[in-house]
Amino acid sequence: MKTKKIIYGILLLIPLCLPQVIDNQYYIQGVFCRIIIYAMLVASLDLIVGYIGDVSIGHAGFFAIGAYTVGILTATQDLNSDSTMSWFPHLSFFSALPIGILLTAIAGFVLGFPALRLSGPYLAVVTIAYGMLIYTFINEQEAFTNGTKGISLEPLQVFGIKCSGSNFLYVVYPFLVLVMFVVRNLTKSYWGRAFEAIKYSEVAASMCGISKSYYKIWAFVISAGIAGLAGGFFSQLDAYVAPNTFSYNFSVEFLIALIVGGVQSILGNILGASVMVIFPDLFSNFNDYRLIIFGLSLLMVLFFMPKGLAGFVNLVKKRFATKQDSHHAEALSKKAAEVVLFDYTNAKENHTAVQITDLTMRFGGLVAVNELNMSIKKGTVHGLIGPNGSGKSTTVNLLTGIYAPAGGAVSLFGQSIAGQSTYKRAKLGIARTFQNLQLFSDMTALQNVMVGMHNSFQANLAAVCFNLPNAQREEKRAEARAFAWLQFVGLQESAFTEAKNLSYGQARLLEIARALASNPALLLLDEPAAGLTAGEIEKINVLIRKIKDSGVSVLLIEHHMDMVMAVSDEVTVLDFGKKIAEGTPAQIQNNPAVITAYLGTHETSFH
Amino acid sequence: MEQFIQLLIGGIAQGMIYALVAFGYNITFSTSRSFNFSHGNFLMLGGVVGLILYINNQIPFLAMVLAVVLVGLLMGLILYKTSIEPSLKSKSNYAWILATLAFGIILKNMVEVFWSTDDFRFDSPLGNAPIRVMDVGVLPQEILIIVVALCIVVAVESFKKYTIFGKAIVAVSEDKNTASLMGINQQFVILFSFLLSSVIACLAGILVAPITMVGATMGTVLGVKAYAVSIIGGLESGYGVLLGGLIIGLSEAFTARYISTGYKDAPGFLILILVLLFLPSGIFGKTVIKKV
Amino acid sequence: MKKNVLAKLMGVALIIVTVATSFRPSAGDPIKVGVYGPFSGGSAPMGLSMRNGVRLAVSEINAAGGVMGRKIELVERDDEAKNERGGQIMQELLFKEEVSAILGPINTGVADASTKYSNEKKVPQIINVAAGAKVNDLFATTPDNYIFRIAANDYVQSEMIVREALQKRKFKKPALLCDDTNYGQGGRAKMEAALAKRKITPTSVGKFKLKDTDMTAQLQEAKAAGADVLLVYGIGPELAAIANNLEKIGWKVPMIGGWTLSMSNFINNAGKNGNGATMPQTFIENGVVNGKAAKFLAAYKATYKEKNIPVAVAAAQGYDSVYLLKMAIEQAGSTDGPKVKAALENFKKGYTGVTGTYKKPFSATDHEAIHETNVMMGVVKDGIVVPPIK
Amino acid sequence: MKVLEIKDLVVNYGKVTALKGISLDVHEGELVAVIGSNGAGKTTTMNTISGLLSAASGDVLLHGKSISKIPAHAVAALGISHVPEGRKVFASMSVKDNLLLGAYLRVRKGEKKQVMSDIDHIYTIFPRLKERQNQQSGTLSGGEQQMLALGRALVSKPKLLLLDEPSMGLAPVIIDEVFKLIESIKQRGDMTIFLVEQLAYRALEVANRAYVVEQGRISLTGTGKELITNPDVRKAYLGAGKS
Repeated sequence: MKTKKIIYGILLLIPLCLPQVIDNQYYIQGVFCRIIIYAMLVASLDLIVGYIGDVSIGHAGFFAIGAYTVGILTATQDLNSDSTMSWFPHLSFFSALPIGILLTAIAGFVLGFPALRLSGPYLAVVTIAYGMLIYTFINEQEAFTNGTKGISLEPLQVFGIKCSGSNFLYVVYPFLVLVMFVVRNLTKSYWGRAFEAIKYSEVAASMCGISKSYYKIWAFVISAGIAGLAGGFFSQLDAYVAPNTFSYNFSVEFLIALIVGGVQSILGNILGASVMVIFPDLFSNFNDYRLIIFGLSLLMVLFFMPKGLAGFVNLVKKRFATKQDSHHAEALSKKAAEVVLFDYTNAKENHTAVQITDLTMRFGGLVAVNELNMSIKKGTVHGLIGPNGSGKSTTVNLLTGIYAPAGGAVSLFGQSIAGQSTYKRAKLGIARTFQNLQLFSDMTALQNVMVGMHNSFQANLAAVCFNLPNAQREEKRAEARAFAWLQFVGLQESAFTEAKNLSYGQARLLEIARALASNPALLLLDEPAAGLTAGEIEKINVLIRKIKDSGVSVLLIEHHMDMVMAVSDEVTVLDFGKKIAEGTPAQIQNNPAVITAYLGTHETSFH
Repeated sequence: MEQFIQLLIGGIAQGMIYALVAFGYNITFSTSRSFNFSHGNFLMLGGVVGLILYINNQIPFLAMVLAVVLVGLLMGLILYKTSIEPSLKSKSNYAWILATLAFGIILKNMVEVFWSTDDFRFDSPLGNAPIRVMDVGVLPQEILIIVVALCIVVAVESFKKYTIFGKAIVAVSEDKNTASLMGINQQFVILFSFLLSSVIACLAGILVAPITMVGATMGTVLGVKAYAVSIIGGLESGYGVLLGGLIIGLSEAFTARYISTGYKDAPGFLILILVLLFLPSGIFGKTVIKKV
Repeated sequence: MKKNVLAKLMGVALIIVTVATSFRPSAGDPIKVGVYGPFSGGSAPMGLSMRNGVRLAVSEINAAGGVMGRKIELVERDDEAKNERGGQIMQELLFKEEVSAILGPINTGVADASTKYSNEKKVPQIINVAAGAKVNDLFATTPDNYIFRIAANDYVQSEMIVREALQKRKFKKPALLCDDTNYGQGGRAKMEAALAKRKITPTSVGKFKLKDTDMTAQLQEAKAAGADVLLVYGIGPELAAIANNLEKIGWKVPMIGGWTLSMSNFINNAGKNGNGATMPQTFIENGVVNGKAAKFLAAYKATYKEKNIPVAVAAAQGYDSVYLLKMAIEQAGSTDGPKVKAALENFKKGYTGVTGTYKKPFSATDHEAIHETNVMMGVVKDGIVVPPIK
Repeated sequence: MKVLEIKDLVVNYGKVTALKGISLDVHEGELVAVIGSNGAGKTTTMNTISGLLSAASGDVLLHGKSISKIPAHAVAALGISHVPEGRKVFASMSVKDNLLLGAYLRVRKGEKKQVMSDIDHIYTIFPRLKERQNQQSGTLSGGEQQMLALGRALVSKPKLLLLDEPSMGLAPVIIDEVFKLIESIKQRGDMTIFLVEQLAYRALEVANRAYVVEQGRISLTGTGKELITNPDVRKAYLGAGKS
């Protein structure tokens, strides 16, 4: 491992030798540096588009704020003698750059708020509007920006050494490595998993304790910050900034670059940026037909490489990945042997895990849950059954805070949880599975479980971004623990399989493992056996008993009566949102009201 | 006062142009959850074809309109077959965005290479002399734009409301599967919506041509502004585009006159952001409750 | 763990090296001259007319045996009117194609983003359209200045516009209306300065964006401020929108503005509403007097089959820029940058071109070929630009 | 004569095998019910017949001809009308428009007049729909929506009527009404009916024959009367229990 790191370290240094090998400013500064700067911007866009899943067509705006902040702060009067600018702070490049990043990050923070409520084409148009507003502001604030005429800058010098031309590479390249290092660490950490979890399923993410607002806004702040950094360097590329560069079209081009390169991939970001820079020159021999050919190539990429250029490369890479995974699994299983599961601290001395009082929920005129009273005893399995549409799932959604009740109260271990948002209830010890699977489909089984462990992570953002030892240790511990959970449900063989490639039965088990990983005191299982074979159902029965024996209280919603009857200590039956029966499984099976609800008419009427 | 009315009429005309283009997004989004990001370039093509036939080759106006409709149908079909259908099948969420953008790049540059990069005058069939009432001048074409835009929106909305095929379109936008249980071919409905949207774009091209002039870049800005307009009104609300168009058109006209010409676009975009903060699906949009 | 990033970076590096080695600069007989400008997009009519002018001159020169027996080879690049493309293209032309001289561009922003590269590499560049680009201003920071221009710059134009409006036609209350590009706003600033010199402030200063078609608001503002003349700076299509909107709101006010009022897309699109628009011109297609210009016009129309040159000024300046370069190379006896620059600064022979006769177009301190004496005012009359009625 | 025949039908829902080889047949003029608890595969069967889902293997035959590769809208054109689970009325459209869409294919064929009188006939069966004919159907009560869904299917004059869980989410009184109606449609005798229902006894009361599905397989079959008294039916729903 160590030697590998050294080899890679040396490889990373190679681009710095390029100016010696290719002594040509065009390739080094005109092409390579440009790719580097654009790649940073594409990577920042990737955080939003690839990881968060929102389309932004306004990143040119962030880029502009970075470029202009550095431009204004470093400009000299000499080069802008005929300008309308009245303020020349004459800062050095490297003191202006952090200010640019900061201002851009603030702009990202502002855009984060609409992003919480909007999605798809609605959010996309807001990003366009946002970019246009930034553009207009820069264009009009002539006293600061010299308006449309732009700002000419001195060639970059650091400690008196000329850093323009090919030397510019020495300045920007380390930052590319830094940005990619940070983006990689971030996206591979619990932060990145939180981003992706929100993208696949906001509800499932919040049930894992992830606050959508917090992570989404941070994603916009970080993305904007990186765009600002890239913009700062861009101002030095041609040592000239003018507003018309940062147009709507520029944002669109970066979006194209990202999709063509392939989302969620650093390689994709770099390839996309390269396409953007190299393509026009590559095709310049086609002269006026150049853009037609460009458009056709885009369509080709789309149809033959739907995951972009990087997706294509990854297909090749995957063939080598299997062996590594098995090594990794071996190492993890050794560590997992020492893990103690079920060490939760949430359970308090109380005989009632959940107390539901007069709970009511209405949808329009429909009363989905009607003055429900019910309690779940600590350490028991409580079945909740009823015909379709009787209000079972609504009850679960009320318990988890996805819906706000019209009336009534819910308390958890004697403590009221009314008004708490879903992710906070998750922190208090509620976990659930979903009737319609809500797995994070492009993540591996192991990663899915690690999302479930979200609340156990403590490393701060800086530690995560720079992969500091505490973050590394934490990640490794979490990995081992997640592996132990997979072993618990019997999925250790599939630890590195993407969730979407699991069989249905495995996926059901994975949902249970993910829910357990948050160390819940109360586990809500919403139809865990739906669609499973008899053998698979038996596995789940065994699991539920094991979970119960460990002291976790379970609320089980299920249609497979064999299963409900086999594992429940107590069963509540709902019909039309009302409790129609409650008791032991045997009592329920012979309850006439239950039979009517299920089979239509009272059985005895035919005898 | 005359100034005010003059601005009002100009703003309304501009707004109706936006609304008509926006309507094209609206039609396809409701049936397919996707739209043509290069809609503005379809408008441009309509304008260019109209110019070549009507101005350069002097064919009768109505014959030209018919030809433009045919071009719209053809382009809609090509777009659907090369970009939309494959993208809707592909698993990527971004495929349709990239595909329609690429299609637009190709279209625009074909026009530049094989026709011209220049902007050309398109004489209004109603003449270029403004009608003057009091001190307010109105171009006949502006009145035509307002009338035709309203007519097209009302006609299409009525078509959706009163004809059986129109109702089928509404049914597909509401629930594809159930619609197909009624015997409605949803693929055909989606294709139809793209054809209709393309035809409207091409017609809009000849309609706005006397005001905007005709050239390869005539649709770009319109396309983006109209996107904003369709969102303000609510992407799934037909008549919403009219209100959205008025909001943007009038805010531009009055900002330019009474605040600053440089900030002309800003209030429209601010309104857009504010509207969406409070009404995330636009003014007339339906908010869908997602069931877990 | 870092290997993914690393492998990827290496891959990119490799690609670049391969690309780099596959494009060896071709050494050989022809003299390579770079031409860049917008050949697609909204500014393309200017770029294409300029390129046509340049191509015409080059084909004439090559047909006549070239320069010092060497043919001229053009390397054409489309900058799409994007500043950042300009910077990249200029580096490509200079360092990859290793051209001996550069002609263009059209857009002021593109020029300001890219001219520093020719200065650094000491390759002469003749700007043949961009009126707002810095040329003589560059002496302040780059005493060894390789940038020349054959186009009426904003100072010249503004001064002539203002003089025409205030002195010749005795207007008192000018209103300014300029587009929000580099070009328009540069003109706006220079016109304001020229007015200030005469102790006049404009009654209103309006702005419009490219592709704007409704100028009612801006014109109403100017009208309300009591303006008696409109000084405009923009390009053809939007200027035509101004003329048409004037007609719409029923305000008869004369328009005086930059040379772009002679673009065919202004004249055609404004129609009769464009009549009377007055602008400084280096070349008037319909007022051609000297033989060279007549020959140029005939050749241009024969070669490109165009009824009217879309942007005649750009074509003429493009044409002349090639001949100026040719003469300088011949005088220097070399394509060596500094030598050509020296020759440009000190022409032994005068040059009679399409845009006029230059005894000594440039000097060591003045890289502007065109001064007020080379420029005349043109007036739009029924679809063509004519010299002013004497 | 067999109207509908299903042979060894296997259907995968993504990775779930929802149907694991189902065979059944429906004869002309019969009312055949499929009963079973939730998640047993009833709706999947229905959706595969009408072409909303495609089969992994096996076949669906209508009058002896395979329809398993035909898209839903074309299946509808063959005279199959499917009242989907959860009613699925077009909520934003009026009651009248919903009925009209039910007869979409007939209207396109130019039978508009005939359709209008058929709609009037539907109104005589469901007077409440007539009262609300211009109301948005999303604002109807659950029972009214079920009536509408039934009416919408009837105006297409199907040869085969597929009813998917007509009782779902309805109050018992309304369920009575719905089943009375199904009974009367059956009595008319011009339609073959294939009914999927969770409320077993309700379905068995009206059915000529029935199949019980459990976990994607048919576990029992017989006439409606036979199955009503069969204790295994109850087991299929409430489980064997510990007792």
